[in-house]
Amino acid sequence: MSDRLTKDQIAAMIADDIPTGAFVNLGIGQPTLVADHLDLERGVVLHTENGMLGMGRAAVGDEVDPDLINAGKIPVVETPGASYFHHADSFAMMRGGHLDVCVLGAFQVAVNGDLANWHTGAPDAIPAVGGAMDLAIGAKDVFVMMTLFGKDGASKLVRECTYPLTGVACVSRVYTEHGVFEITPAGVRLREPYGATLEELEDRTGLPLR
Amino acid sequence: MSDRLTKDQIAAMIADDIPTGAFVNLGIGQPTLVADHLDLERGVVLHTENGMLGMGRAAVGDEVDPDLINAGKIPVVETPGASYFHHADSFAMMRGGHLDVCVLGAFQVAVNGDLANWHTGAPDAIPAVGGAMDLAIGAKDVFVMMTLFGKDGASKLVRECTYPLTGVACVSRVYTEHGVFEITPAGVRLREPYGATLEELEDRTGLPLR
Amino acid sequence: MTDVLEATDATDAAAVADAAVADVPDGATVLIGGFGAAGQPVELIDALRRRGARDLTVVNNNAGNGDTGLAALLASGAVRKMVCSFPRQSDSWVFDDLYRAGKIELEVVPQGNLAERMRAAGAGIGAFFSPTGVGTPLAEGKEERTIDGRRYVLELPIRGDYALVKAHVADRTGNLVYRKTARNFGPVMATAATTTVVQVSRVVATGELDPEVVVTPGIYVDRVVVTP
Amino acid sequence: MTDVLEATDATDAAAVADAAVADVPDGATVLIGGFGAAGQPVELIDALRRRGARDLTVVNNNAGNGDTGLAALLASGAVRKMVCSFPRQSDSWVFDDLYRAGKIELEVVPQGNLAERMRAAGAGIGAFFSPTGVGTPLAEGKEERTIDGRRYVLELPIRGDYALVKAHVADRTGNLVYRKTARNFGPVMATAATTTVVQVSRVVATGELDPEVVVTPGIYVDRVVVTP
Repeated sequence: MSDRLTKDQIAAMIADDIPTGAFVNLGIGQPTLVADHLDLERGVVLHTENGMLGMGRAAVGDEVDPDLINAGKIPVVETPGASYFHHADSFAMMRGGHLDVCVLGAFQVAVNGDLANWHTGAPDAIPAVGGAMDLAIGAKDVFVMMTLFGKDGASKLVRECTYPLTGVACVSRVYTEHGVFEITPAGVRLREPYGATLEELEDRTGLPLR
Repeated sequence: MSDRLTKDQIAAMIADDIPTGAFVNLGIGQPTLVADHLDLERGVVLHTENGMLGMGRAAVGDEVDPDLINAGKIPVVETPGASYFHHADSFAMMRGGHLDVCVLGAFQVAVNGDLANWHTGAPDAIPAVGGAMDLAIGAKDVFVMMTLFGKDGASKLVRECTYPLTGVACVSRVYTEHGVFEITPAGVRLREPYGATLEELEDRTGLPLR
Repeated sequence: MTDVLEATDATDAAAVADAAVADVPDGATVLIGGFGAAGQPVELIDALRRRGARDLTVVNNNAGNGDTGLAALLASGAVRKMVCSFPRQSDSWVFDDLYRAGKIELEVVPQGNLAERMRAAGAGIGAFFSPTGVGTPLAEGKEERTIDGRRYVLELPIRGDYALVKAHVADRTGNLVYRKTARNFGPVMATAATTTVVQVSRVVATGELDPEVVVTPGIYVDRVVVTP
Repeated sequence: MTDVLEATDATDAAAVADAAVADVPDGATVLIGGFGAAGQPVELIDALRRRGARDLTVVNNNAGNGDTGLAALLASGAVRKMVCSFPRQSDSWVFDDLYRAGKIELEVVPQGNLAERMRAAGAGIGAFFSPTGVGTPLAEGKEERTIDGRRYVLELPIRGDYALVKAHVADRTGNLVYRKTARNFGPVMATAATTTVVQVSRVVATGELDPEVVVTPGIYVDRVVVTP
């Protein structure tokens, strides 16, 4: 059996699954790793919610321009063919279903595709959602990149989310250290297990995985 | 008593009443005459529904550009400070109440400000509304420019419109050959009569005019 | 991904335009840009006419002028229904005759609602309350609601299977800029259709359009036809 | 009509900014542009803080960073309520402390709904059905409706008494262009407020901006503050 996947391997796997010429939004945090693995020849175009298509890599040195940042407020560069637009247009693009793929982190994903990634439900937490709910319902395919198990060992792929939802039945695939889980109407299907057998993962998640 | 006003005198009176620096939309037909009387020094900016602020006069000779037309599809010129935008933005500007004044023609105006200017109600007429309904509810002040009496002698200022409505309670003033009628919550007020006495006009319109 | 189809001469231009609309099926809803002649994608409309698809629903501000472009498409019998704000014009005889003969359906929509309903389709808005048309025959049968003391009617999105749009210059990524008031419905329609086909007079290399001035980003553009 | 207020040096810049916000009353709703620091109109925010108005409702994507700009305005006690999508950041300690002390109200709005609600205010839309937030705590208490098989919640416009926006260049008519992702909420907020105040680094003569590239037409701009 293969080893568990590293973050970079997961990111590379997501990058491989992104179609040629797709318009893609990469969420804050781990999903930004995906950018490092995208083959530029395939013409994938990155969208950033703060009003840009054709976002490039992180800016370095003299390239840094405080007026050119990504959703994580990191300075970036522009690529040829880029365009700028205002926030209502940027989220219209998202909400209108024009993005092919978005990649998000998650606290929990349910077997029906429900996503929880904005709030732990802790009573003293200051709620902050940003663009997560818009992305969750907007992109044609919502990929989640997360560890399958939390620090406490609990499965983050669940029968039903216990954390407050970000979106309902919106996730199509979950990329984890143990492989890619496809959310289908017939149930969750594990493409190929890494670092554990299908049976072990069924046991640890408590979920049937075809 | 002064004579009845000519169309040009009516247009000049409307132009006089347009505040300095106002953003104005002039409807198709007679209202376009108002443009000829606007004092350019006062910085009035003309909006055309097909996506432009800073519309200028009709184009002549080499100025004619098929890509630069007004709502009546007449070639026009642009003025310094002009801007172009798409149709959704153009009507957002209108509907959002950002225009100070629009000037429209009318079949009928009711004493409560109801406007009928798009359809005669004839059963065989092909309905066509254009931007009239958007203008009627959009501008801060809707001025109507029309003859007070139709060819059949019937008053076009009426207790209640019999033609299909364009907008409800939207007209603030009616400019006619007999003077300017102000639509107020307390009733219709004739500013100053031309070509007939107040009593004669009350008699012919069948309306109380303060 | 945007396909760029370039014509080398006028004959070729027709063939290229034909290819760009070759998959428009019978019964499609087609959004066609333009306000009168300004921004009307005549070459694409002619190609759609040659395509011979039937039972189309066409959305345009008007209903054709004279005997060319949209009027010729209507005359060909391709269109079952027009959705527009202003069909009746001095030179709309083709439409007028079809309408009076009961050969075409008409949905009249106030111009701003027409634009906003397509914008809603492109922006993923399920419906919106518009103040335009309240209390008029065009609001009959529509849900009305008073919000904050003002009356509104509920308007639904207008989606297209195809949009045919005329722009000025495209780059090879499909980014578009327009020219003066020929911009009109183009940018909105481009967002509201499953497949957007654009005719331009010039295409430039990716990177040659200033990102600050792009009006329609390439994400909305499926095919660009360059007609010299 | 747009008033253009030009500063000659840094001291004068503060005085000019002060004049531009001098009439913001207690209890006003103020839309403030920017996404993090990009597009944040710092000089106008500082002037608003010096103005000393109280009980403000402030709409911004975030809730201040560090100790300057919006964070300083919050620290001054001027703000009764924040409406934003993402208050909690690594450097939002000013807001965090006020919130935990119960000294400030918070309305969290998904970022796209925030932008669209302001767009609705500017565009005269009474309300709209958005798919964003359906089935989540942020949709609780909101009207839900299924349209064409999809679930939506009804969202209401957010109007401002004032908008404070940072743009790049203005002309003397108030037409604006922005710079890169600093554009963000500026163009939408400019349409949604009764009085829009804009800070720019440069003003040019009317006619010097290409009419094709104007992002915010002057009709939306009441005051331009030029800060060198």
